[in-house]
Amino acid sequence: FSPDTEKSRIESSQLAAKFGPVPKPAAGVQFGGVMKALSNEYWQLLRAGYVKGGAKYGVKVDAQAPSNESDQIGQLSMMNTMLGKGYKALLVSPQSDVNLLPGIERAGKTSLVLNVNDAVAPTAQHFVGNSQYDNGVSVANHLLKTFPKGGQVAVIEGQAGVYAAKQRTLGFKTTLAKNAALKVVASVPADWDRQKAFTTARDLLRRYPNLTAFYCNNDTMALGVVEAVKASGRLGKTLVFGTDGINAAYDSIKKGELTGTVDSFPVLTGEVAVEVAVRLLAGQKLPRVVATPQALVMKGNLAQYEQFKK
Amino acid sequence: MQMTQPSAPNAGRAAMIERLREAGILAILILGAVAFSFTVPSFFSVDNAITGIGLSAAINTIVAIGLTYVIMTGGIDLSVGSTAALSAVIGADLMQRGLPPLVAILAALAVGAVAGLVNGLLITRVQLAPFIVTLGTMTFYRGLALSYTNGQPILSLPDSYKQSLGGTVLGLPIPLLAALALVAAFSLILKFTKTGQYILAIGGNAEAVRLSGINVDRFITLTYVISGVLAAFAALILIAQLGAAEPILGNGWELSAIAAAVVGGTSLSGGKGNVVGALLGALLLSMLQNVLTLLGVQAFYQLLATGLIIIGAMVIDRYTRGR
Amino acid sequence: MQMTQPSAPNAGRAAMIERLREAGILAILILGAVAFSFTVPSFFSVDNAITGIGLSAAINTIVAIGLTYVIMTGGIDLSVGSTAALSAVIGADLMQRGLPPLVAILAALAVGAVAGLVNGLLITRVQLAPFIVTLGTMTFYRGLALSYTNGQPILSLPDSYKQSLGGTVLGLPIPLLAALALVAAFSLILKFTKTGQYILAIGGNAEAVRLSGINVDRFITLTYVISGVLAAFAALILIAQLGAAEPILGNGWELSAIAAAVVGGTSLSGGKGNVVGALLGALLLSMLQNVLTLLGVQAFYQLLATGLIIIGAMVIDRYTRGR
Amino acid sequence: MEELLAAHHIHKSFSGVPVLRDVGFTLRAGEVHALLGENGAGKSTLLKTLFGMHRPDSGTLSVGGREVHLTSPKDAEAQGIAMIHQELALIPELTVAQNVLLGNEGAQVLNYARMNARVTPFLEQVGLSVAPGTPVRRLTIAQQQMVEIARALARRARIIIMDEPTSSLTTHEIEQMYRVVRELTATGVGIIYVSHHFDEIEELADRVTVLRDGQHIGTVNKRDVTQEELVQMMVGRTLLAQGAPPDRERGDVRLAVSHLGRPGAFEDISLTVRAGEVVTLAGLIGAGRTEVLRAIYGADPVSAGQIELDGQSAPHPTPALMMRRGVGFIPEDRRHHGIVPDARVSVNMMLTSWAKGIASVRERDMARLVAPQMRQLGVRPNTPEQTIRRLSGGNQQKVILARWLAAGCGVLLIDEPTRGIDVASKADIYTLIDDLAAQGVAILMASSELPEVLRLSDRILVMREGRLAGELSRAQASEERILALATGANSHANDPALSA
Ligand SMILES: Nc1ncnc2c1ncn2[C@@H]1O[C@H](COP(=O)(O)OP(=O)(O)OP(=O)(O)O)[C@@H](O)[C@H]1O
Ligand SMILES: Nc1ncnc2c1ncn2[C@@H]1O[C@H](COP(=O)(O)OP(=O)(O)OP(=O)(O)O)[C@@H](O)[C@H]1O
Ligand SMILES: [Mg+2]
Ligand SMILES: [Mg+2]
Repeated sequence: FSPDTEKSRIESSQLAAKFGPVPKPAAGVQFGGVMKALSNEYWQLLRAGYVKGGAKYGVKVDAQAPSNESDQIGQLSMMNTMLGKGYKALLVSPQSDVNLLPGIERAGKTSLVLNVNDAVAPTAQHFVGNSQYDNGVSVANHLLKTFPKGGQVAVIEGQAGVYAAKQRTLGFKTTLAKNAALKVVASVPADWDRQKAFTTARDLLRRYPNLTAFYCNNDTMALGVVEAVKASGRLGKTLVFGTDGINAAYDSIKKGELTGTVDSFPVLTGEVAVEVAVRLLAGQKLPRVVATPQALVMKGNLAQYEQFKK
Repeated sequence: MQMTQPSAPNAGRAAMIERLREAGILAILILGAVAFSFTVPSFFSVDNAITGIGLSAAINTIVAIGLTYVIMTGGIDLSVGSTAALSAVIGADLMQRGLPPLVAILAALAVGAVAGLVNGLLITRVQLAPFIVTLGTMTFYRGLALSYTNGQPILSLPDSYKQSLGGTVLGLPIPLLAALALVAAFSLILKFTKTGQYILAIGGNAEAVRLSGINVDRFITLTYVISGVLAAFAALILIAQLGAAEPILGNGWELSAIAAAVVGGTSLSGGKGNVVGALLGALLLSMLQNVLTLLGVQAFYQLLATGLIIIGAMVIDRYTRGR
Repeated sequence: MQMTQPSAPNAGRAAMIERLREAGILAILILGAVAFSFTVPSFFSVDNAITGIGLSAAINTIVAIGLTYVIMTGGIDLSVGSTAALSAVIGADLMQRGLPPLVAILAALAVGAVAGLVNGLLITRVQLAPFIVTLGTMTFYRGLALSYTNGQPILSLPDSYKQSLGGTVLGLPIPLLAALALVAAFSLILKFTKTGQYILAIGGNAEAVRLSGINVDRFITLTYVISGVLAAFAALILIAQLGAAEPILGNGWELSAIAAAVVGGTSLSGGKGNVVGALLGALLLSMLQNVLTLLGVQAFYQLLATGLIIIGAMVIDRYTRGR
Repeated sequence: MEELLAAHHIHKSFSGVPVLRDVGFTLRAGEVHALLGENGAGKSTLLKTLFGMHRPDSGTLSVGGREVHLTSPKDAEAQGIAMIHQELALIPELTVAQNVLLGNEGAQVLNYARMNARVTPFLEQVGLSVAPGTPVRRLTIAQQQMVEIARALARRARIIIMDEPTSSLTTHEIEQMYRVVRELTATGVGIIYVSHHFDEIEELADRVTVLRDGQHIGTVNKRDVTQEELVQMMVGRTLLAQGAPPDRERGDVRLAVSHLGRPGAFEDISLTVRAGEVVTLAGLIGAGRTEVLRAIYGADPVSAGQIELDGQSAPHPTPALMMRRGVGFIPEDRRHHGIVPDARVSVNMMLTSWAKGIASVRERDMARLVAPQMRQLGVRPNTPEQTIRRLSGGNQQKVILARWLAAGCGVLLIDEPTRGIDVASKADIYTLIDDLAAQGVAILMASSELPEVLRLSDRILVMREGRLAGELSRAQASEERILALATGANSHANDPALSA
């Protein structure tokens, strides 16, 4: 199962048109959110979206997160524990493709499970989120358009082996390959870490002083790379793209430092996830994948997207 | 000689104090459980005990047993998580290629044994510091696991396998039973075999043991092999639950296992070890996590609470044992 | 007296071997650097040496100095990364509220000192194992940092601050100079002050030091305070470079710093420490990372290579020192 | 005479077991007050109480007539008390000078040149000729013991407690010690002196206090008593006088070592030991005896030479291999090489028997082997379940001996067999060694105690500066001849027996 290629798929913006207004849930219904972590702003925004959506549609959402991003058994235990609390629906964002599978199976009997974003549990019956693969594609397309004559590009990857890192990088590289003159000269991991991204980018800038652009698997790393670009005096000459669309990325774009970020609108995603769960509980037959929007946000189009930020 | 002192009470008392040390954590565990079952809704249920606490405690216990053995000799094994991942993906791959689960299980355990053997030989033969050896292999084995699978998870393990290690016996989940059985076995080995006694003694004074004519290197190596095999076994249990194996599995296992061992009374300077303590430590840590989730404590505050409770438990333990 | 053996030549030889130990890593460093400068494009440039290897090595060195002190007493400090994060966010927050950078710096260092003091007191007064105490505070301080900032990074530090700690003097970046100065200072303290001598002695035989009428607990506590302050200082340097302080900063610092210290010849069982070695160890690890990045080695193979090279370097070091 | 220190009605028990019962003790200025008693009688415990390391359960201490409450060694030092501990308490990584001055360095910033200069007179006073800048880890145990003494001197204490200061010194250093002690007492320092050697008591002591089983048996002026009377007070019975070794039947060569060497330690060592024979390595501190024994046992590598057991060569020996081939080894440094401190007495005793496969970990086997050994050697307290750390020094030594007695061996290497062992037990151990030899065990031992060497040896090999300086048969041997060979004093001319 891959949401990026799934046939049974609908854009979230089409939900109202196809299925009508959101039905009213019974009073006192509670949803549980099993987050990936809370130490990245992205997940905090998603959580804000849950709460906002909950208020909007009349359900209470408790979202919890394990204390770090790679505590897979911890997240599973957390989900198992939450299963005992009688939530009508669980909105889960697995840390890896497989770590929540037993939880999802157990939940199947009692409550609805939505896989929200990022890693994809193959057994998930419902998926809400954007295409990780497309995240990479949109930056690559922008580069193809902007630099038809070619150039050198570096990718700063997330932690080795993690779904989002793999898909974003793959989408980016596959798309960029359309123009052989645009070469990926380096693709190295920085483990989602700002400090590592900074150090790595400095190294790369020295090796490739005329680097055209960096594509980073998330915004935290992108902001570290921006500092490295600044320190090398190449601000404006070497472009930096991030992924996620966190507030700090918007600020940096406004300041003219970060070139762009692929915003996947976490707050909106959270709202949509709640909406989808409410609809499903009311018996509506939605497609398996509800795709949430994403967009490459840059200085030029920033104003138009900023409204989704809260 | 008529001069000998009445010694029985002395030795008896020391043994009692020793038992109190285990009892201290046990008491904390039981008190905690009782307190929580009154205050935390749905804490006290068989289901919560088994699924909420059991699985993570079982896996952590199994890894912690191996680390207890290693730590007793004065060593450390940081590579358990990577060893687990490597064994898991190789085992899963073999199953996917159609080998019978039993063969795959044995192969995975063998991978764990070899990984441990490499650690052990580097430590005893080349005489490198355990910390640095296992830090290196932690990275190396992870790299092996990732390149073996090209970073992809291995999905859809055979049902027969999932039922074998992931099933239940008499209503009790196999992981839990396996953990208990291993605790019992390794506890007994420690107490009632020469190997166990040597391992303990080596941690106390390796030179004295060597000069007693014992091949110290062999026993030290053995502890790393045990640690590797148990990490592999824990991984096999986990992937039977998950129905899939991935190369990033096992991240951070070393820290939780060391924590369980140390909370359970194993001294990092060697010479003192307690397998039952490792179980109690793992249970305590899992229970803590479970309660914080049930209470809906937010991630940041969970961190605060976890830190406080780990230290708090150790302080209580310290004072129940007395000065 | 003609009756005891002339010991001078003996002592001389041993001292030479001692120096060889440092020289071993130095040799590996130099050989590696020469080899890489022929094979890795742009490796051999002043700029690469200073900014590429320098910054990460500088930060790791500073943290590793503190850990060297702690480890010498036979302890361990896992909380350095969290302490760094906590000091960084508090310092950054104060600057954002308009306090002058100097005040914020002092406040951040004070936070580091208090964090270390808490570790030290729990270890010496309550007599808990250093590993468990700092494992607990590692979690706790991280929770504090996250809840203090509600998980958000603190951006846009004042330029004056960024230039102060992030700038250069005579073309050399301040982080590097600071690291070198600290290495020199803490090396000298170790060799030429009573405090340093006691710290070394405590690791060798704490009981004997206590019998000499020295307040052992005070010096052990001091090492944790030093470790906390240095972690805070490293964090201040880092955020000046990054222009932002985030509560998740410093993740994994403890491992890299311990690795640097151990590679540099500090023994985890205490009593032996080498601050210059910590610098060399940090340089070696950074050079390794730098080369792998410059070569564009793929993620999985980076892991393989890192593991291999760490162990390889230690093996070479082992054999240059001889049996 | 001025009373420096007085202890009245001291009671002390560990975990409910009384170790000191109503003990009184006084020390006068300028006297050497010897403390005598069997292993485990409570001597060290009393001294530790006087030094603030233990707090008495009841009883009072006064220093210079004023009552004091010592809560730590620091308090004791402030009262002018210094102690030389039974188990050496030096810091291996620090230099001799740093160890001597530890805690009394003066200013925060260390001035090595000044420190070295400051300690030089004390090193000279104890006759230690190592450079003050040498790390202590590089000294032999005997040298370390001299450093401990120098340390007490450097504190300029009025009261010096010496707990078996000579247990690993050779005759020569002991002479040195006597001189130091006399110089100190002449300046009014009071010295409490524990030793199991009556010749030392004879030489130094003014008064003697005897402890037995934690009780104060009596304090006497040495002039007024004989050695026999003291032994009677100590053990409650008289002992047989020490004699010469019995006539022994020698069998085939069991151990043959040829041209063994390791640069810097020893060179060209060749020797043989026959079944039923006791051969002793004698020599001064640092002559290399310990190193030779360790090398034969495979504990340290050698760079030249061969070892044969029963005519079969033993290439690349390791302790495990040698143990399996029937070689036993009792180390000199029991704290670092002998005991596993936190393990039980029974485990410490059984380690080798287990490895040999002659015993299991079952209680039955333990009971079969451990209890009789403890009884035979008189280990006290007679509790196999006790952790060995809590035993007195002499009793720990007995357990290490018992380890090899229980396991049995054809060749036994013993480094300082009776270090720290009381007179009564010493006699028992000599008898034991006689018995072993009678059973056909080949024994190679190193000893610094000349009477012991003479009492036990069939042949004596004297080492000097890492080489064999000569061999003495039992008939030739005398203290003077051994010393002459050991020091290289040129006495060949008038004593033909001393040619190598
Ligand atoms: N910390 C302790 N805990 C329990 N028992 C102890 C402790 N220290 C000493 N003992 C016991 O106290 C008794 C006296 O020991 P002490 O060391 O004072 O003997 P000693 O007279 O110095 O003997 P030796 O001549 O062998 O050194 C022994 O039975 C010993 O086992
Ligand atoms: N750890 C060490 N490092 C360096 N040299 C050492 C060490 N131990 C001993 N030596 C040296 O080896 C030589 C032989 O020492 P050894 O201990 O074998 O002497 P010994 O005859 O047994 O004397 P002792 O009575 O002190 O045991 C001496 O010159 C000594 O300085
Ligand atoms: Mg004693
Ligand atoms: Mg010797």
